[in-house]
Amino acid sequence: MISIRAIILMSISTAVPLLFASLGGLISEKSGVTNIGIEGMIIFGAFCGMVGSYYTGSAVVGVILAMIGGGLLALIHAFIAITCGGAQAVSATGITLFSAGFTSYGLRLMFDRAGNSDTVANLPTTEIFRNIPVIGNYLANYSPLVYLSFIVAFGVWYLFKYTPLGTRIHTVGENPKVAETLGIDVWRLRYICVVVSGVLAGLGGAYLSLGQMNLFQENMSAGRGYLALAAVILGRWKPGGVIISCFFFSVFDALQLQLQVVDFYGLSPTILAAIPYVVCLLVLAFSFGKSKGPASNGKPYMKKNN
Amino acid sequence: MYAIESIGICKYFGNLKANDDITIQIESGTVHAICGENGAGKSTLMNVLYGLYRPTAGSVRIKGKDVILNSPKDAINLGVGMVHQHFMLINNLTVAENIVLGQETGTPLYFDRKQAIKNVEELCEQYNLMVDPTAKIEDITVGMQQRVEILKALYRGVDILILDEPTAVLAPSEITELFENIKMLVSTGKTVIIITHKLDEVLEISDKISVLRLGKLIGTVDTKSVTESELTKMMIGREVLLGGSERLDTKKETEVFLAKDVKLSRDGRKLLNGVNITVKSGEIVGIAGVDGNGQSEFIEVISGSEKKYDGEVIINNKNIKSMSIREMKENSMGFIPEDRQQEGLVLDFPVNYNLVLGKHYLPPFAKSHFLNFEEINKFSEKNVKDFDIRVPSIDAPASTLSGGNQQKVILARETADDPKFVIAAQPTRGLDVGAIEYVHNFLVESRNNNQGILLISFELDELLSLCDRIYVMHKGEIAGHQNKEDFDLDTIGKMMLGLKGGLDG
Amino acid sequence: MDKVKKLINDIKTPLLSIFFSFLVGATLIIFSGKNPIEAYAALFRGAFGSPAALSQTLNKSISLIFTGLAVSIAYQCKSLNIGGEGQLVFGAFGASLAGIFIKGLPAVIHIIVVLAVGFAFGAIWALIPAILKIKKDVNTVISTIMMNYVSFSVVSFMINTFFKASKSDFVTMEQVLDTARLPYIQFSTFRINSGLVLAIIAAIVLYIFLNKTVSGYEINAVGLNPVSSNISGINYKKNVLISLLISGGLAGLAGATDLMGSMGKLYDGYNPGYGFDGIPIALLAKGNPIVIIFTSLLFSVLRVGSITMQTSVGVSRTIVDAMQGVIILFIAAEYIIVLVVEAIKKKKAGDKL
Amino acid sequence: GGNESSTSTETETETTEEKVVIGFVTDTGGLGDQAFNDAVHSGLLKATEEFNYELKIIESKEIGDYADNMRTLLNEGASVIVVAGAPFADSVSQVAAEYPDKYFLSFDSEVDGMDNVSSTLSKEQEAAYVLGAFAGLVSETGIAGYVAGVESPLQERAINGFKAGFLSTRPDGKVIDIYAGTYNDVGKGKEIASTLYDQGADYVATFAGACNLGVFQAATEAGEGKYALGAALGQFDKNPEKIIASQVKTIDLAVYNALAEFSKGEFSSGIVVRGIKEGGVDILYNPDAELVGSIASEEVLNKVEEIRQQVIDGKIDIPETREELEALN
Ligand SMILES: Nc1ncnc2c1ncn2[C@@H]1O[C@H](COP(=O)(O)OP(=O)(O)OP(=O)(O)O)[C@@H](O)[C@H]1O
Ligand SMILES: Nc1ncnc2c1ncn2[C@@H]1O[C@H](COP(=O)(O)OP(=O)(O)OP(=O)(O)O)[C@@H](O)[C@H]1O
Ligand SMILES: [Mg+2]
Ligand SMILES: [Mg+2]
Repeated sequence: MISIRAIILMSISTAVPLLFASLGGLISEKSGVTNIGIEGMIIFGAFCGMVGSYYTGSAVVGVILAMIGGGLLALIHAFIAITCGGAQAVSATGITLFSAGFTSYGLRLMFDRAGNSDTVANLPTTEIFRNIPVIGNYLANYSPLVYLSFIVAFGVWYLFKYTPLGTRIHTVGENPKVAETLGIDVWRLRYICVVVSGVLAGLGGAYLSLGQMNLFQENMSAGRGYLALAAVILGRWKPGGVIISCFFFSVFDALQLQLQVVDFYGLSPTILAAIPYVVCLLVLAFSFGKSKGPASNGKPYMKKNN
Repeated sequence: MYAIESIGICKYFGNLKANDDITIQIESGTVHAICGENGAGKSTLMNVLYGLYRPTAGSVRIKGKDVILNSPKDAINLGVGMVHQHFMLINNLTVAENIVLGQETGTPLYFDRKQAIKNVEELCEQYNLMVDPTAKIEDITVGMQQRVEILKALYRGVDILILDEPTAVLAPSEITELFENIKMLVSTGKTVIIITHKLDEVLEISDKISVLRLGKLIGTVDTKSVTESELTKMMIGREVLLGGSERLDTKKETEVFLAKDVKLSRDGRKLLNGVNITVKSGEIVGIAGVDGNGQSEFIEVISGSEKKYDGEVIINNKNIKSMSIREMKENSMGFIPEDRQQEGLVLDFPVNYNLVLGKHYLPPFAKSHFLNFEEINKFSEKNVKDFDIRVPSIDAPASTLSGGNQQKVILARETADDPKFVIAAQPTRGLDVGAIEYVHNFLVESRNNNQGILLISFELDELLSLCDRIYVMHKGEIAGHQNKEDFDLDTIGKMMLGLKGGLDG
Repeated sequence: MDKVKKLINDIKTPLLSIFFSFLVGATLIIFSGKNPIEAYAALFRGAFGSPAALSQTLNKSISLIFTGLAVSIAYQCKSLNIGGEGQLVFGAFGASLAGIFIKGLPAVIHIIVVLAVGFAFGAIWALIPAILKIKKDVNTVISTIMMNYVSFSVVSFMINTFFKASKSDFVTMEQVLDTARLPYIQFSTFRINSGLVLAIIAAIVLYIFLNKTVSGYEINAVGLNPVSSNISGINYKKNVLISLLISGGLAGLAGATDLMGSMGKLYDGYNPGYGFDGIPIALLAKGNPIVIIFTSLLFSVLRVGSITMQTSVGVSRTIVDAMQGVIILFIAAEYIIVLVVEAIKKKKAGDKL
Repeated sequence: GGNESSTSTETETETTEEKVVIGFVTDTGGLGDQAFNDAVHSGLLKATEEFNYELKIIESKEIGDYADNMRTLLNEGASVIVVAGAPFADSVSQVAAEYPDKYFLSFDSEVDGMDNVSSTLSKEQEAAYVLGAFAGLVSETGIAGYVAGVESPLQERAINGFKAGFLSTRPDGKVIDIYAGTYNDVGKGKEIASTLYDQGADYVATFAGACNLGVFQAATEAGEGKYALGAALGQFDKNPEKIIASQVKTIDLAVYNALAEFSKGEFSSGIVVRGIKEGGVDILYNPDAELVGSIASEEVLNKVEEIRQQVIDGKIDIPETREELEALN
């Protein structure tokens, strides 16, 4: 029997890093700066989280450091993409390569070994939910970052649906020239969005090293950044769509594992593992309409007033 | 009292002096026109006044005070508003959202769209400029968008309004309306600066005129004291004659174009509703009409990029339905698209590449699949010379050319092999009089040469002076048709608005 | 003369970027208490120090050139092909089938056939993203990422289920026939795989294709302005399709030459990462096929040399990964380099006065 | 089968200063894989310290690099090359032929018939079987979980061994096995294990490289009565309270012993296949005897020992493939 409960429980926790990362990616892309460097920002966040927790013994400090780390990395991307008007795909590729190498190197410097760090203090579970009947135990077992990711998801949805800022970000991503003529500081807004995207990706990393685990493992982002990017596109650059897409990937991943449990038609686990990706391709192939991103996404905007 | 003054403004782009020591003082409560050729530096100067560009030297004075504009925000705060030559609107947002953008209603945490709609409605009421605040920009006409732009400025409480070529995309009736609005604004004490290439408009609307040439101020004159030809002389240093060169008698015997009952709908909307048009060799046939009445869609159909139409389009005796665009071009057709930058050129390609775009695969430009650069360059040099295209070199990207010169590249290319039939869509949009003169002469010469030309234009004057026959398009239908002998501005104007009364051809 | 000047101008930024990234790397090395000069000396010794080292470096660049070219041609048409890895694996799979099951051909013919099949399999794997892009305007980034995962699964499944050659724990297909192996060009310890010649030829052919032919012209036009191109009678769909198929095919060739040149048999779990390396390699070269030969070499120098740096100086080779990232960041930020160059110029001018 | 052991004496230039260099080429998992690379590394560290060798390591990025990496180390003066992982077979034979006077210790990959190569294989399924039997005896729920890495014959052997062992002591029980599809995604390991615990497993065995770390973390979060079973060298330090027993593969010892032999100037070439009997694999209990005692009675431990002995004596036919396992029931 396939356990629906298992699918739900698992898909929630695996969606979390994707949520953080893809919502970050969404914000950045909405403002007109593509960010295929999310993968690098996740791993960097995971590493910084571990470092913070290791040296202070406080997971909360770790999480904050992860956000700072992701944000700083994003700042580099922002500088190159916005101020220098550099090619964004190139910069992002550099970011990803750099952080993969840097975190591995840092790990070796810190612990004189490869692979994984020592265990560090991680975030406690959310005990306040423990006493809720029936589902209390399940809820309580999740890391607070799980709930934070839901809050962020809601926040991003709200941002774009209801706030002036959201509309301005949309404007900057659609046509920065328009924004500038309205007195909106294009560069500043883009900087903010890119850095926020790094901060969120860093949080996604912190979830990996301090929420889900209590250590840093080399390459522990394991392609989640690319999946997050895919979720942004699959979700058609709409907050709701992006959130659904994250769950789409996590649910289908949980489902393929459950299919292994029931030995689905004796299919090889290797084949089952491809299910989420095949389904994603099918969705893209059979969905109606075209999926267009923000009109000025990826195009550098050279400020006129200088 | 001056509303706004440019004091010795210089703006250099690298070595290019787009503005060179320009001093213009604009009196409060007047309409001040700025004229000049393409690339004379008009937009640049306006952008300086609006805080988009920082001047290389000189200063801006607003209401008597020297100001430093760090961004449009500063200008807006000082009561300056600008409607840009290319509309500054976000297509997938609503009218109301566009208008309040940057000064949103509600709180930072809540964008009160209802309030925005209400405010916009009030604003519309106040200035008698009607728009639907809930419509998306992409769904409204260009004229409407123009109005939204003006409302945007008014919403910000401007008292100095800069309009950069506001009439380039408007239909005559819309232009009349715009001018009424301008007069109304001035009567409420506002100051308007307007840029336009159409000298009759300048003379009609403005109080004073400043003329720029090659980045320098030639002079500022009272409108009452100049004539159109004097103005032209100031602008380009000579007189021009629009309407094309001498028209020869042509045979007009072969039918090069026939549209039979062409219908097109998209998303359930009927865009073309049975259009019938013919063009014969040796004539220029115009399509007049207010923007948004199906002209763009008709162009898409007959130029081959829209295939899902009903009816028949025959070009040079061939039904184009099953033809690719390439086959259509091989069938002796030239096409000058509406939007030269987006549709006509590959801006990042060098001029020589652009001059052979679409013919690059044919001999002599290509030999057994390889490009023949020698021939391409030879061809390019010749055309650059023949068409007087001003380029630094034929290897320079097309993006570095002025609008008029970009248009010449397209003209040269599309007519290089003397096609029997040419579609010319808005060929003079945004061009200065000098360039327009060139295009007009060119079109008439082609006609004299026995080519058939279908000219789509919003400029009624242009159509009247160039065409042998004019069809009027309204709501996707041909509302009427006139021959040169019978041309009557009034009737055509009525047909454009859908009022019956035109003679049917 | 002008061309030389232009070339110098073109490579100034990359060279300075490399220089700066070595500075950043040096800082990191100092952190680990090692001497950066020694470390870099070891890096270059490892990459060039002996005929064996040099041949290793050159051989390593073969697949990188192919994947770099793959990314480059798709990028000319404004699609970012992140799926090089999946196409490479699928291409290697095809090549392996052809290398094993097509028998009795003379070596030259067999090699050509196997290469062709590798190309075709890679192209097939790019076909789905191409169709999705043409028909549904689906961003190639997402479709190629998905196709990567699917490729790994499908090939692994095929090997395990139908083509498993041995009972050992290392699941592989049969060794391809000797006639399908790419020969080595050898002078004593200097051993160059003939795949290098193929890669360089591919780069030159692609350069000519993109810059001198009608198709290249069209691919560029579509990449720069699809609307104008279409209106001028250049078929958008056809060119997107062609560029993505060639891209996939080149990635497939990367897999095929790797298979035929180095291991000789395809194993389960083969995904060497060259497909991903192709992205920075192509971007670094600004898509110029000839320059890609050199950026590939740079990457293989770093990869190969870093091993010696690790074994003889004890500086972890992970630092080289970080440095690759930094080089690319500097390239992307050309602006900084320009600023620096200008500052230097100014200073020089000042000194002269 | 085993080969005759040929002996040879060290021929290195024994200048007083220069240490003998041992070269270690890891497989693509690299150091920190929580599996055989780490195990070999630990044995190497012990041996190099004791015998005053110098250790040089190359972490491979691709399988295609193996041969070149070995050559690089040999050119840098390595006398012995140590490698771990099945994919090394081809490259070791190739390089060993090029360097007939150097020695090669190959673990998990089968290289036959070369005088300068010793290759050590393991019967993972034996340890897995005994561990499964142990889990069957102590499980309250009758459900055990098993987290595997990437589909491969080795993984299949171990899974099937574990299942057979579990069913031998718990015929009505059930083992749920899931492939993570990766060896280095700790997060995924954790999620899979959490699912398994949630589905009723009270013991989750893991054999999935770095994913193991995630499984151990999941055991803690699953709370009381939920335990993990480790691998590699025992991994008890990774979660001392939750890992009760492990299926261990003592490559570290094998490495150490081989190098100890080498230090005496001896070298045994040929293939050695090591099961429990040969000390190559085994079940290992958490060093905290009290913890183990609180879970497994004396009786249980004796029973496990009995089964272990039967395995050693070759009395049990352990299935290696799914078909063999199914044929058993
Ligand atoms: N950002 C810029 N960088 C470089 N050159 C520029 C820039 N903006 C304008 N120019 C150049 O400055 C000159 C003046 O341009 P401007 O747009 O002000 O002309 P204009 O008078 O508005 O022309 P038009 O009638 O075509 O609108 C032109 O040669 C133009 O190419
Ligand atoms: N970097 C540049 N180099 C050369 N020419 C440029 C550059 N930027 C803009 N131009 C040219 O200058 C002109 C003015 O560009 P700008 O971006 O200021 O547009 P604008 O003022 O809003 O409108 P318009 O171009 O219609 O006057 C354009 O025709 C453009 O082709
Ligand atoms: Mg202008
Ligand atoms: Mg202009």
